[in-house]
Amino acid sequence: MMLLAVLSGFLLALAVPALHRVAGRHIGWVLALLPALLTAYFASLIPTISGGENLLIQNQWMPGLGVSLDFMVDGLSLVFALLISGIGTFILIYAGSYLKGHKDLARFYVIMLSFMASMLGLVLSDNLITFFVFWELTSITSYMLIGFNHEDAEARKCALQGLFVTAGGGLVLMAGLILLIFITGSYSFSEILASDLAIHEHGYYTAAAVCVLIGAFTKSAQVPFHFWLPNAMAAPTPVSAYLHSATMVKAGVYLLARLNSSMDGDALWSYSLMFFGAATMLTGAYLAFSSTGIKKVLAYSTVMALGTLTMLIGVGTEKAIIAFVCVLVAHSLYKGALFMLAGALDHETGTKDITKMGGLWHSMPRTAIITGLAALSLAGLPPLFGFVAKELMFESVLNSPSWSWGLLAAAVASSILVVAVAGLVFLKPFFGPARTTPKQPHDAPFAMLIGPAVLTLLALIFGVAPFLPATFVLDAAVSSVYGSGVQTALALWHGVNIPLILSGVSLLAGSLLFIAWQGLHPTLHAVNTAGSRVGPEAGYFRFMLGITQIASWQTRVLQNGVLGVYLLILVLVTFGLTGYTLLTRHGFQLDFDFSNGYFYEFGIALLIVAATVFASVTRSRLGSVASVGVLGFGVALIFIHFSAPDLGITQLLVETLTVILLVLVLFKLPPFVNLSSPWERYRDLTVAVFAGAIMTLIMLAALDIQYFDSISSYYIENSYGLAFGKNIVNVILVDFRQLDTLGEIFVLGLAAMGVYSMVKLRAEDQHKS
Amino acid sequence: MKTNTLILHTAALAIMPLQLMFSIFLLLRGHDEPGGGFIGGLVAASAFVLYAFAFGAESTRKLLRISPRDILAAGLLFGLASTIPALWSGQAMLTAQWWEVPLPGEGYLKLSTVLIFDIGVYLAVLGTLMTFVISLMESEE
Amino acid sequence: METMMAYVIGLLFTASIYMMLRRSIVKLVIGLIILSNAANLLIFVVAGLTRGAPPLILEGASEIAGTVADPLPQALILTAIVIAFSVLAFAVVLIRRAYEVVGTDDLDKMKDTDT
Amino acid sequence: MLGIAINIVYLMLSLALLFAFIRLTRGPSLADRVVALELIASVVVGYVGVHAIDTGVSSFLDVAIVISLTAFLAAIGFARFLERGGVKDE
Amino acid sequence: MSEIFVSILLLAGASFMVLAAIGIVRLPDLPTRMHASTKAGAMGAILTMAGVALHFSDSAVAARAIAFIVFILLTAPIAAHVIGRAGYFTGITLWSGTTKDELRERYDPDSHKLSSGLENKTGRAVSSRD
Amino acid sequence: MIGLFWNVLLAIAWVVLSGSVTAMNLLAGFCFGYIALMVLQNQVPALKGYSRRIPRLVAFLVFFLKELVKSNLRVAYDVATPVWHMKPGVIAFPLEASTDMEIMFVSSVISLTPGTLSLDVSDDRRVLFIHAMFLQDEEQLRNDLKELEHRILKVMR
Amino acid sequence: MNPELVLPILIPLTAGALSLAFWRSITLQRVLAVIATGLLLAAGIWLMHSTIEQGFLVVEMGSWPAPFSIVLVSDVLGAIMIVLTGIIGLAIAIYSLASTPKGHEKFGYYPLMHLLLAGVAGAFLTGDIFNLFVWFEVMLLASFALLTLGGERAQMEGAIKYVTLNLFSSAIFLSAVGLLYGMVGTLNMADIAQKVNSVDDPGMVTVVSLLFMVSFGIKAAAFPLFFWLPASYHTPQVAVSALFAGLLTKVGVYALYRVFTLIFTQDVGYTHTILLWAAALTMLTGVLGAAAQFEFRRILSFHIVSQIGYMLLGLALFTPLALIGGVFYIMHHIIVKTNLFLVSGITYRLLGSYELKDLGGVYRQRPYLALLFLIPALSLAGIPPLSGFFAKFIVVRASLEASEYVITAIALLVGLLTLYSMIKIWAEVFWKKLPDHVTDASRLNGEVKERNNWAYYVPVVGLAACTLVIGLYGQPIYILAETAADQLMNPQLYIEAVLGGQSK
Ligand code: NA
Ligand code: NA
Repeated sequence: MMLLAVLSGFLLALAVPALHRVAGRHIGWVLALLPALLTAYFASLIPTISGGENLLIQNQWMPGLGVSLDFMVDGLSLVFALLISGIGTFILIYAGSYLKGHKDLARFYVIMLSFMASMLGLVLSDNLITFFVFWELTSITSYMLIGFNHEDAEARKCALQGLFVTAGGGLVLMAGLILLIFITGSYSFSEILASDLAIHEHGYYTAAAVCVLIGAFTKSAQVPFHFWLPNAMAAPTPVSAYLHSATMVKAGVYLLARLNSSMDGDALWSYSLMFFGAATMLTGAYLAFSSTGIKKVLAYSTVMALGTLTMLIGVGTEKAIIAFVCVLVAHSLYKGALFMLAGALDHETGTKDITKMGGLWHSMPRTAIITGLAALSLAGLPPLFGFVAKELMFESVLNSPSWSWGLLAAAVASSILVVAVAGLVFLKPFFGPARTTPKQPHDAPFAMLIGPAVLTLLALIFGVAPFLPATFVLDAAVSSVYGSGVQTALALWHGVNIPLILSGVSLLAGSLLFIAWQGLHPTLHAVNTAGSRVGPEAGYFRFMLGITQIASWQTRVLQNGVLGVYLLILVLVTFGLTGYTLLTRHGFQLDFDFSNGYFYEFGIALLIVAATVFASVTRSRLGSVASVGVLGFGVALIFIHFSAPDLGITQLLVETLTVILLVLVLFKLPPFVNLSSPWERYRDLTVAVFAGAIMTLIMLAALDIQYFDSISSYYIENSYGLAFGKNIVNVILVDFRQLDTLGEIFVLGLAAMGVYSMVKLRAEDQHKS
Repeated sequence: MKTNTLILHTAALAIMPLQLMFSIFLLLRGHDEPGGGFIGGLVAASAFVLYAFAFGAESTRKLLRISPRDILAAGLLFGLASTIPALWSGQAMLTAQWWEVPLPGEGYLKLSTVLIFDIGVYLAVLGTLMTFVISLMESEE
Repeated sequence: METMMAYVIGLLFTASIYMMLRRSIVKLVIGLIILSNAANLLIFVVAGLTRGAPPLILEGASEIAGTVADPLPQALILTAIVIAFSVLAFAVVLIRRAYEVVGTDDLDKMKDTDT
Repeated sequence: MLGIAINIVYLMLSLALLFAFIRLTRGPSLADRVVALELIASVVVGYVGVHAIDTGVSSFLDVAIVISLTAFLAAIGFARFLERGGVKDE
Repeated sequence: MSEIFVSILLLAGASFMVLAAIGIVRLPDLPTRMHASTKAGAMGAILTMAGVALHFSDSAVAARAIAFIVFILLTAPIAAHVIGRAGYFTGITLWSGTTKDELRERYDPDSHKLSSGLENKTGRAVSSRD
Repeated sequence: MIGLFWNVLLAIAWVVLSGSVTAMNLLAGFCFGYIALMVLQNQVPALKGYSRRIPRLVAFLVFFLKELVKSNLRVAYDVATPVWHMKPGVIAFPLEASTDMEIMFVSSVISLTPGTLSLDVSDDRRVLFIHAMFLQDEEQLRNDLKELEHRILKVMR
Repeated sequence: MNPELVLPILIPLTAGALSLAFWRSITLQRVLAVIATGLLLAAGIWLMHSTIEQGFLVVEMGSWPAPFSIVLVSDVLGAIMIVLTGIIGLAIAIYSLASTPKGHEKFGYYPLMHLLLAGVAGAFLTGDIFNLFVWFEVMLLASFALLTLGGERAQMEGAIKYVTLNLFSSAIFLSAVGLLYGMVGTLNMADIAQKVNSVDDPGMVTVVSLLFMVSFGIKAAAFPLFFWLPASYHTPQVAVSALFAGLLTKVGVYALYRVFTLIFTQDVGYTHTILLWAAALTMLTGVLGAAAQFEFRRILSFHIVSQIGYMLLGLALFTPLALIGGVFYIMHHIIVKTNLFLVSGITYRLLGSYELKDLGGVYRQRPYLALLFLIPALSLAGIPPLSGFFAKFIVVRASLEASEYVITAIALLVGLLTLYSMIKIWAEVFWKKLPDHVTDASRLNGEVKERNNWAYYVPVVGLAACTLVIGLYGQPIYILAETAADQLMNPQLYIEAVLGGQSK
């Protein structure tokens, strides 16, 4: 059942092209049935999970590799599963309307459903490797969705950036997970969580932790990898709402939360999380405030929320984990809603630039109301769930075991900024003087409003009655992250305390900032433009450019098209390696004992030497060919002299035929000329002499070594008796080792075919026809 | 310059049969003395090369009657065919099979897959070299 | 004599590599021929040289009396010679076609397919 | 007696090879080189004959026969090259 | 006894080879070098083979030696003729001591016609190869 | 007729070469020779009877060997001595031989003899151009060549 | 007697000879091509079945006893390679029905293809080091001829480099065989292994082993010996490129696997460390080479080099897991790389170019083709759950296990850059709009009916299915790789199987 639940998205994706033909424009509603059903299914698990029980469902996949399709449902994964399927339901409905009539709607749904399934698999996987499989699948589907408008070069570029960062992080994560497997000896999250191994004392811990952190940070857009997320807004709005705010970007945070109770215990873990989390929070808040495109504003505020989540895991107290879960849920609700609303605005007005909107309250009242509520949650104002979450956040930061004041300052600062951002999102477009927009605005259709409405409503209900979600799942989620049972006891009103005062301060300062925004905006824009030249995104581009430059440099140097250089390298490597090995493993030994040769044998050797040298130095091409013929005669004489008549005959015949072939072919070729410079000739000569010297040394060494007698005595003894032949060489060729000869005649045949086609089949002839 | 001479033409006709005969001699005797299919094939090829040099590629084609490519194919198929009897009798590929064919009078003619194989080599070498030479010469013309 | 031949073969390798490194394709072919000769000789020499005792069972005899040269390397070299010849024939025709098609025998001018 | 003669013959043949090779290197015309090559083939035949006697293995004679039947083809090839006006670089 | 004959034959053969080799180095132009080398070379080979035949005194060996001699007698002059002819027609320079050249004057390099100089005389009809 | 001649010759050559004189072997040689000739059947010109030629052949061989040794020595002397005695030149030698085979044999034998080298035959096949090394006495040379030719033709006709 | 061990060589040889005999009848050759490669695949499966059942199959050629005969040996690795040869052969044969130009068919394309397969199969099955050389040459000459078939200028230029560098490799191989024979007096690999490993002072064995390493390294296109590959692989017609891409370099890799697990294990610390750095640099230079390319097949060619690095890494680490990874990688890569080349051929067919700048709009017009590209492309980049992911995962895991952190980092970086390259192709060929300067898109738009269209797609679909199966149903494949690695780690089993009672 669980397996089906996870994979159903993939299966449905396969059916989309057919369904699209049947369902037509209602496709969104039809497809949304699946996530709706899944939501119901996961909801049905709530009683079990909130009872403190974890579900473990096991399926085999590749047991040899330790890969299994095991799923684990605990509080954390259930919260995520509910968010994914729940928000997914509305996104699918919304997209049907938002992309109505789009030529690629079916393709959109294919990828979207695949993404949803991957995301479910990611949060539900118990197996580390399967988890990673789904993790990478979300990166790829995300890539496909960011680049959905693929004929737009900018969209392709942004998609690549997102993929490159997340997949790069993914690879590091893979190493981290493998190390984790080494440390724990287990492939299963549940086993790792259940064991009381002191992971942080293991030698691999640091490496594993760093790898996991990098993986999670890239996925969850933590500083300095945050830059890809705003660019991912090139995707259609439903994608931004779903992947890049509510679900996928939280995968990294999910992983951190998942592993927190096991990985914690070392300063590296918590300090990294706190530091990068806080930095991300602040950076996100500032950038959200200083942007103008409504989707960018929302994207940066997502960055801020992701930073907050990371920071809270890092703080790691019970309160902080409670705050973490609440921020997670609150953010998913309001940000999903706000993105869909932003899409509605864009859809209706034809622009994404908030400076070009104003006074839309009149033409889009329903949109305005929902946006207003969602913005309240964003700003962390009562009575919405965002308020509850923010208060908890302030409180846990205040009580942080370390860095409490620094974190608090960052939290308040970003809180102030986010209030202003909420103003930008809500007040700026809907109030103030009306402006002319590219399209005549009117309220968004029902399908586009139902999702935001429901999500905002949930935020409101959860705000007013926070004990509801808490008892159902949040407690369980907190427990799974914290590692032991926790009762959250959430409430909207805690009386006047420091967090409330801080909220008040934030509201006040944020409002002032919002008012000042108009004036500040040009300055901020200038600052950001200047900053982008040195920021991490600039680093990304420099990295990509660097790779291209190194690549083309390497290609210029190594793959330069000059055969001589290729061969030079080959020769140097061959003889450098073997020479070095000979020197170190055996030793050089020169031997000048020629006493066992006869003078005429030296005569033959001299002939070979002379022919070779002359063939190499002569400027006469045909002289060279004739000299090669002499070389052949010399070699044949060696064969004959040392008891190989068959070889002698063959060598002579082949030599004659080689000369004939050369003469036939040289007919068309130009005479020798010295093409290379003297320097090149000396260089080549040096290398060639080196190669020859090493070969000689190897031979001299090998001549002294005969570990075993040759197997030839068998052939000599049995040639006549068993194989009925007296010419043992021939018997070997046609009987003992006939397969060699069989191969050899096919080599001949191949050469014939090759020559025939080269001579007869000409490119020119083909182009004519 | 003036090409082709009467002397070369006539000599080619006289020498060529000697070469061909000697090539067959080398082929058949190769199992016991220097020679064999490869050397025999090369000598046979020399014979046709001589003819080609004297009379040109076109005439050599006519003399051969079948195309060098077909000689090559025949050689390869002969080589492969020599593997079949062993497979047929359930032995490992390339296991030599010997048959003694009784001749009228006394004596036996020894036939073997080894001989078939050597003939295959002979033909393959001949076919290959003739392909080289004839196609190259034709490309000059 | 093996020692002497080791030097000769070293020289053959030197010459062949030097020729193969030249830019003219004709020299390349000369280098290839020398290279195959070098490799064949190497096998022949390293396996040990035997004077005047070819691995033939003489007429009338049915076995070898005394030592003969090792027949196995001879068989290998024979195969290698044939293969080298085939390859060489191919290479020779290849360079001619390359010269015709590219219009130069300078290898340095044949680098369109890389870069 | 025969042993001495054989050694002398080896020496003479080596000399002949050397001289022939000198002509091959000097040229000046291609035809000169080819003539030298032909002579080297003949010397190899002589060498093979002496070697057959030296070792008592008559099978080496086949080498000589093969040379006699095929070595002249190289000369014919070169001549053909010249006749067809091949590029002269000598 | 036969050893002596064999030795003489071998030495004679080798002498022809050396003679040919000296000739090929010393003589001044292609045709004269060929007079020395081709024929003397072949002669040397023939004598050596005769020695071989004598040495083995075996009918099979003798037969092969004879075959060799026949083959060399057939092929050597052809090679000589072909090279000499090609060398001559591609314009090698003849030795300055060359006294006469009856071919040059009867060869028309444009039409590649080689006349006999006897065309206007009556004679037997030209028989053609059939 | 010529076919049969060559065929028998080839068969004998086969027997001689393979060194085993049996009827089977002769038959085999005949067959292989037949194959070899079959290949050539369109090219070989017809020749007439040959039985008379064996004694003439022997006579010719003796004469030829004598000439061979004589002229070889003459060339050897000139090569070995420092001063050139030679007087080379190209002469036109009118041919008596008329068929292809005759011309080929005549020119080959002339080429084989040191001191003379056949260069080419005129287009009308009536003159053989010979490079001679010793033209001191051209008439004597021409006479010697005539006799050589005559003896060859006697064997062949 | 196991005929299934002989058939993978005999079938393509016979098919090659018959195709040559049927030179004039292209129809007959086409039919024969499909039948023979189909039979080859069937024989491969039969062989795999028997090998798994019996452990090792050994046939002594000519019935002469080993080590005097040439033996054919099949272990699981060999059987795997034969099955892959069959799969690729069949795929290429079918694809060729559509893609091969008429002129090529008339000039021996099919016989050359069969004989290439025969050479490859022979190399995979032989248990004799010199016989390996012979099959290498069969394969090499077939590849020479296929590479030049067509006679285009680029083919000639590429072929000169390919031929020269491979001939150098062959000469080194031959010399190494000679030296080895001089020392141990045998050619049978099992016999060599047994003898070499009983030598007290194996210094010279190591020297010779390096000659083998260099020679096979050239064939395998390892750093810094790979230059011939990117210079030539993109020049012939695409079915040939695909055939080369799938099989040729893998023969070199296989040979390295064979000799450096069976024979040359006397100085692992030295030889395999050299392999390790060669592997790392191969991965890196290959992938960087690809990054600089903007031509479909050139990118793919450089990636062959890069992926060879992963396979070598498996061998170099020389642990059971690493060998599993290496074998897995080989299986995965052969299928995936062939498929990518086949897809490039289809896009070429549609738009007449391999240059990325001249391609575009394929996703819009042919979404299913895009999917067929994505499967192998993402698999190559190691994206789960495709075959390449598991391959990379095992190798990375093995290198981490061996504490080779730098190598691991390189392997991961290369994975990322591979993804970058595949995405580059995807974005340019599939996502990008058809460039304005492309005037003839009639095929892409489906206005022109294509000849034998199905023959283009059947192999691509089939190979993509293989990729999916290896990924999604990987357990049997993993077990195969595990068995193969297990056999490789225990050369004694091989030696006993070949030499029987004679082994010490
Ligand atoms: Na040795
Ligand atoms: Na003369």
